[in-house]
Amino acid sequence: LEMQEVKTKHQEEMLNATLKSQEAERNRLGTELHDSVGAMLSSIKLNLQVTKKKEGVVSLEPILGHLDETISQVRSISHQMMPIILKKYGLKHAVEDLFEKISSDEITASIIEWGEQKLAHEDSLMLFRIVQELANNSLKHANANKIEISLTNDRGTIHICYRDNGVGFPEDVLKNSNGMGLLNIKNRAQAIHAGVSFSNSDTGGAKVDLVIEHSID
Amino acid sequence: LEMQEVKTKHQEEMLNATLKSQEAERNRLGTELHDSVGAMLSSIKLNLQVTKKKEGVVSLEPILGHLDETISQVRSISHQMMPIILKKYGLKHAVEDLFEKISSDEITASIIEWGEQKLAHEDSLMLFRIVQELANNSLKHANANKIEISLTNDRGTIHICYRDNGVGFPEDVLKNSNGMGLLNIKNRAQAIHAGVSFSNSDTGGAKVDLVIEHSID
Amino acid sequence: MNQPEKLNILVTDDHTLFRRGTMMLLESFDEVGSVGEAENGKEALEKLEEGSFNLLLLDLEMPVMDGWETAKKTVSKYPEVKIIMISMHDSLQIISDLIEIGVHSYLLKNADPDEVHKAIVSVTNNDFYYNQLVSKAL
Ligand SMILES: Nc1ncnc2c1ncn2[C@@H]1O[C@H](COP(=O)(O)OP(=O)(O)OP(=O)(O)O)[C@@H](O)[C@H]1O
Ligand SMILES: Nc1ncnc2c1ncn2[C@@H]1O[C@H](COP(=O)(O)OP(=O)(O)OP(=O)(O)O)[C@@H](O)[C@H]1O
Ligand SMILES: [K+]
Ligand SMILES: [Mg+2]
Ligand SMILES: [Mg+2]
Ligand SMILES: [Mg+2]
Repeated sequence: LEMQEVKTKHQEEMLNATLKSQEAERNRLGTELHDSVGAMLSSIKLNLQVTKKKEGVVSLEPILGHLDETISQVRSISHQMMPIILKKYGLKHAVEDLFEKISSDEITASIIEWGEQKLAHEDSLMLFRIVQELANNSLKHANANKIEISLTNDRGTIHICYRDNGVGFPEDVLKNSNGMGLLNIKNRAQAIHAGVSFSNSDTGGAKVDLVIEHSID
Repeated sequence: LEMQEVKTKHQEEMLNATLKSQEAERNRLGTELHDSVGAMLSSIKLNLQVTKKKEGVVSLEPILGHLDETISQVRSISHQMMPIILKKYGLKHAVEDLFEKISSDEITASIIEWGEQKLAHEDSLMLFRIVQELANNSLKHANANKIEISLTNDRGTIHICYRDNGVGFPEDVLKNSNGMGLLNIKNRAQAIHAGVSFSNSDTGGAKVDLVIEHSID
Repeated sequence: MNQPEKLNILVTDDHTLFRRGTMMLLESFDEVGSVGEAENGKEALEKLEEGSFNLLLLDLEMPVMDGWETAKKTVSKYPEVKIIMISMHDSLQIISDLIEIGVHSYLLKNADPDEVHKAIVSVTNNDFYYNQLVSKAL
């Protein structure tokens, strides 16, 4: 009985964490939209109006530049919210796309193996959200210059292995991972009945393993 | 033991529903941003480029009009995500603002009583999300022309009563409310330890009661 | 008759592009003398201290010190300075709150140049400029 009670309590905490992080995301994206996209658009309008009043030849170039910037902001926010590639082309391509976006002079993210899999869209979506947060974390905390991911399929059991070559998870995080990001990962894993474990690899660097048994195949 | 198991199972379902509805919201807002705001911006850009090439006096009016429309869209999406009024002025004013926005020739939404309360910001936010969904539902399903809400405080126990004068909840919904919207309401209520009940009032029309005991006061 | 004094306006907004655009617009008006800029409320109050500005165009959401606090401080320290809010927010609650604080007008960021012009003239001559939005909020 006690164990069940603990479980219920735990579930309650998970739910609270999810609701909280949803609000945090709304706040983050809403603020970006409002303050950044909204203000840019207002500026563009203002600049156009001022331009309109000017006599002689005026250049629309700067305004077009600002418009371009705004368009890419909107695109980036909407892609974060709705990974259209995932829907259209599946998990592998969505991860590829994400890795392309985060790769830079400082860090290379790559898929080193990707076996056959036929995950349901909902499962892919949850896994993609998990990889998104893992990649965010590597960029934010790891000080790594390499991120790697692999997916293998052993007779219907799917194993995803994510790792970076950074400083690794701190001891206390491994013991008691209470950050919102890691909690969210656990929630999402649980929702699709996937096992998840956090560790550091022998060579240092964070390592996260996900196992989904009996995936439709 | 069995009861606890049922409870755990129930919690699991709640968590799944929350994750699902978060993705549904991302999808809805992301699509709106992408298809609507993004498309508008691209067409504004195109128009500007054409304008640039034209000789003599050209009218920027249509472009300015499109910009205005896009700005309002961005404003409305961002306000849905991040109710700044709630943060700055509290629940009552946020509900007032929401009711103002949804009131029209067809429907009047009003606060008929609002007692003293000092809810924590997190609780107010969850309650506001609940009222948002209730109002959405009244607009979508009720065919009502009146929405009313009241908040009373009886020695620290807060009672919020929401009702419309529409067709009322269908029987099967009252028995087994499995819609995503209503599930979300239950989740949020649970997260802040509020009781929630759905019913139809004597005069017909949906009625939702929320009770929060021992609120900080 | 005396030539009316030119208006010296301080534009306060954290969004550089918008601030510069607004400044360009203001400079094109005949009534306007000089136009200054500030990135946030704190900077605005420092510039108001110089005493040369008679009108403040003020954004709502800014880091360091936001428009609410800046408006309050300006009203009490520099009562002779007229304040026009210029914001993305169209909520009546926010507008009436700011009018209560003592600002003289409230414009949306996508207001037409004509309206901006009307507002600065009207606020200078009549102490207020009520557009549709403000009237609705009151
Ligand atoms: N790849 C990583 N390398 C090293 N440390 C990490 C890595 N990922 C996470 N951590 C550590 O784990 C902690 C918890 O991560 P988590 O994602 O839960 O929170 P966060 O990233 O700090 O905040 P949030 O995700 O809510 O923005 C981090 O603060 C960091 O100390
Ligand atoms: N105010 C109301 N009046 C009458 N029926 C209602 C009202 N609110 C909800 N319902 C009924 O309850 C059902 C469940 O509502 P719920 O909010 O869970 O789902 P939905 O509104 O249909 O979809 P979603 O909220 O996911 O967009 C509705 O489909 C509708 O039949
Ligand atoms: K001038
Ligand atoms: Mg994180
Ligand atoms: Mg609904
Ligand atoms: Mg600002």
